[in-house]
Amino acid sequence: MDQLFVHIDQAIIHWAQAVLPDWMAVIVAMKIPIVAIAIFGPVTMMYLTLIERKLLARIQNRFGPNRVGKFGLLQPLADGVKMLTKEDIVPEKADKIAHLLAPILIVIPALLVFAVLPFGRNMIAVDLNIGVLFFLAMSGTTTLFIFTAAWASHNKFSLLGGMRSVAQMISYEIPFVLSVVPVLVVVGSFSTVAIVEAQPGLHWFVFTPWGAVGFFIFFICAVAEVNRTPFDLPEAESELVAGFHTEYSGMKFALFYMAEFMNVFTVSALVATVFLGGWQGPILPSWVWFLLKTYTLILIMMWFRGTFPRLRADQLMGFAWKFLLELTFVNIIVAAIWYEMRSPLNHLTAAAILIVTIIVLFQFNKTEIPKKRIYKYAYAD
Amino acid sequence: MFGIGVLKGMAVTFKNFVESYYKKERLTTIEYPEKRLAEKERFRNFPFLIFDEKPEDPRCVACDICAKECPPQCITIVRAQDAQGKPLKKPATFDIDYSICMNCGVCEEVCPFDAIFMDHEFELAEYGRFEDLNYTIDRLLKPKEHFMKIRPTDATRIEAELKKKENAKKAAAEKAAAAAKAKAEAAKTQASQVPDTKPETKPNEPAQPADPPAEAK
Amino acid sequence: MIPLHHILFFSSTLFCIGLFGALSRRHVVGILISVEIMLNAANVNLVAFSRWTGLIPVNAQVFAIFIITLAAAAAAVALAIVLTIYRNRKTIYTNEIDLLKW
Amino acid sequence: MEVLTAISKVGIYVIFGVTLLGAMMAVTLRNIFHAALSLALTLIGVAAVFFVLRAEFLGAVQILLYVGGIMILVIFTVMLTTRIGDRTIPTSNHQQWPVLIGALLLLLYFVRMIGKTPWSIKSELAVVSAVQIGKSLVSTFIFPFELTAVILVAILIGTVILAKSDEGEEKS
Repeated sequence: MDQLFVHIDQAIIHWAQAVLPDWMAVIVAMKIPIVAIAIFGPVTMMYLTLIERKLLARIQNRFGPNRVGKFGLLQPLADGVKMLTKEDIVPEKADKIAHLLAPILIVIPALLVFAVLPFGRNMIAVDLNIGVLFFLAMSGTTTLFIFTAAWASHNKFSLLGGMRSVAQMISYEIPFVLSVVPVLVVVGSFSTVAIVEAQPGLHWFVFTPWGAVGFFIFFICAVAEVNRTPFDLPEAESELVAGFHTEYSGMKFALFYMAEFMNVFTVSALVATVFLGGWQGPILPSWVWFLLKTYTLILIMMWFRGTFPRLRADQLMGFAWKFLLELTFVNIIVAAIWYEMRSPLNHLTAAAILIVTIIVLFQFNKTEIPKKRIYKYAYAD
Repeated sequence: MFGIGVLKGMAVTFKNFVESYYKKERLTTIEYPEKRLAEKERFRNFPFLIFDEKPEDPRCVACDICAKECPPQCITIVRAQDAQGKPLKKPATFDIDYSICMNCGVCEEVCPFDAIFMDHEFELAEYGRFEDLNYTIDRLLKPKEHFMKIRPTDATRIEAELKKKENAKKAAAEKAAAAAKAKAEAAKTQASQVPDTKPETKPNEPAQPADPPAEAK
Repeated sequence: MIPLHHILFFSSTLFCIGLFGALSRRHVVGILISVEIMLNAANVNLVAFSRWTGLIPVNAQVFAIFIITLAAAAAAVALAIVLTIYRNRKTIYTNEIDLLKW
Repeated sequence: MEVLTAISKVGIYVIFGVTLLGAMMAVTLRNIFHAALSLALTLIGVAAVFFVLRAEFLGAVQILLYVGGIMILVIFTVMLTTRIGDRTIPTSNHQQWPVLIGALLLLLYFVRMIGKTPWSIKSELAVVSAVQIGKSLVSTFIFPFELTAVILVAILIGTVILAKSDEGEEKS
């Protein structure tokens, strides 16, 4: 059961070698993971939209889409068809080329990143030895393409949304990138497979002190990187209409939507791989563990969406620069100390240092409540 | 401690999420076409005409009061005439233009013969806007039982009044018949004493459609 | 694999394109873009040499990393200067910024 | 199997072509925003070349730093400095043709020089891993590493002061 998909893969390759000329067989062998990802990506995206709408509905004590198909299972198809048939309006003064290019450019990194995720034991499309760094680089490029989308639609709202989203993604990218460093320090290699192998059985990194803090920071920054609540300032419906994708309709808007949900999947998959031990788990087959962890993280993200109000712009920035960044720096140092101190009480020291830093940072960031002012001349008495 | 508010908020939504699965009163949405919400009794939508047994003779006597009273003037009635052209107490055509009617219920109040009432039917989508929504008499007529079913209290009250009026009429008719009989005997006794040349005319029955004895439900 | 000099041809053409851009562009940001291209050409050369001929291949790649970081720093300062020029003179076309002291 | 090597070789030259095309567009396009986008294309092309040369760490750093960082700066500046309805005057100034000839001559010289010099090509091609780079950064190159850190901090402060909108001074 564990190596189910690997056996399927081998079977197809054997069949290809038997039937096709050998160079064609090699191409087929290379193409299998590509086809798998090309199917898996959009399908997960479609059913994530459905799961999100169902979950949010249940949180708000109502049903969720259950008209189309048995339990609303065909709703994503209906949305897809609707998006296809919707008219594609391009603003008259918009920068035609950039307006068309932006959605395409946003989907490419979202799809490329699937190649680096270890779905199960030796079930990884490309075992890059810079796996995690490749992921971070790809998520870095989406910032630029979001801004091209905002600038190309020649509309004040989308430009404002674009500026806000770029500011947010840059300020959350630094803690996002640096909170993985402790794991790399301990594992010693970028490759995702090596990271997962370094967490055998139940020794996941999240149970170490620096791992827990790292997981907290990495997950928060992941939510911010994907522009989801409570950090969805760029698409704030209330004030910015729809942020950077205001002027998009029809299939282009669907591409933005698809990129967002694929990013949600890949980012929570990376968090699961780096901190929750990827496909490591006691009994269940490896890929079941991987999907289980990723989907719990996705559900937590959707749970966030059902609970939290939107953060103000300055709170958003303050949180990243004044709290997360310092915590990440300390976390890296603590991980190094923990790694060097072989003695068993390294957990204690690491935990102690981290708790002290968290308390100190909270003191610094405490919003100072002004003392009650006394207006000498206001009172008539 | 720090961030407890965040966890409390999450706990609330989690409770909401979990309870919506097993607590029935949390999910109040009625999935409309399959399950319906019973209308309130006094709910009034477009009017309809009542007939007692046969759709041919509705209670309506084409007195035209409702047509006059109707605020948006959407009722048009044409009185029926028999072969010789004598007007009958029956409408030949009775049109209500549902696209104009604002279901105010004035026609129901002003109708002296309790012939027109407000219905509970509201799924009346049509294809044509003009001719389809102009309801003629055959689409308006509905049996008495329908009225009893949708508005039991009003129906019973009105039935009771009708029955009382009927009894009163029947009693009046019997009294009149008895009086006529008594006068007849008196006349006969007089005639026997003094032959009277004037022929007795039996007081004729008031031209009243014979109302079937309405059995009280 | 492809021979070394093909990559050197590529990087030298890239360099020359950058040079042409830097010297012939009227828009200040255009000049900055061309300078970035020239720096990238140098990087490609370094990596090519580290792969084919370098005695200690690591050094060349570390040089390349230093180039990237300092190019980022240089771009930041240059764009800050461009902003101040634009704020004072309301123009970013090089032929209109020809007075040293005004 | 030689079909595959042929395809991969063609692939490399395609990457070269795309990057050069991007560079040419970045240098010649009239609309500065499109020029910035084609610079992004060139940078990604150069990162692809790094991947082809088995320098993955450098390719990833290039994408992370250049496309994720510098490109945003460039696009922000482009956005802040283009006025709506700006008169788009020809992109290149009067010295365009002599520079073109000069650049071509330089290119010719480069090509001749590359063709003639006997490169001492090593027998097996070196592959540098991220670990080696990391180690050498903090061992042999510790001084330039710290110096870059100092420079970056200085530039951080300098840029903020330069680009700070000086409403304050005008009012006082």
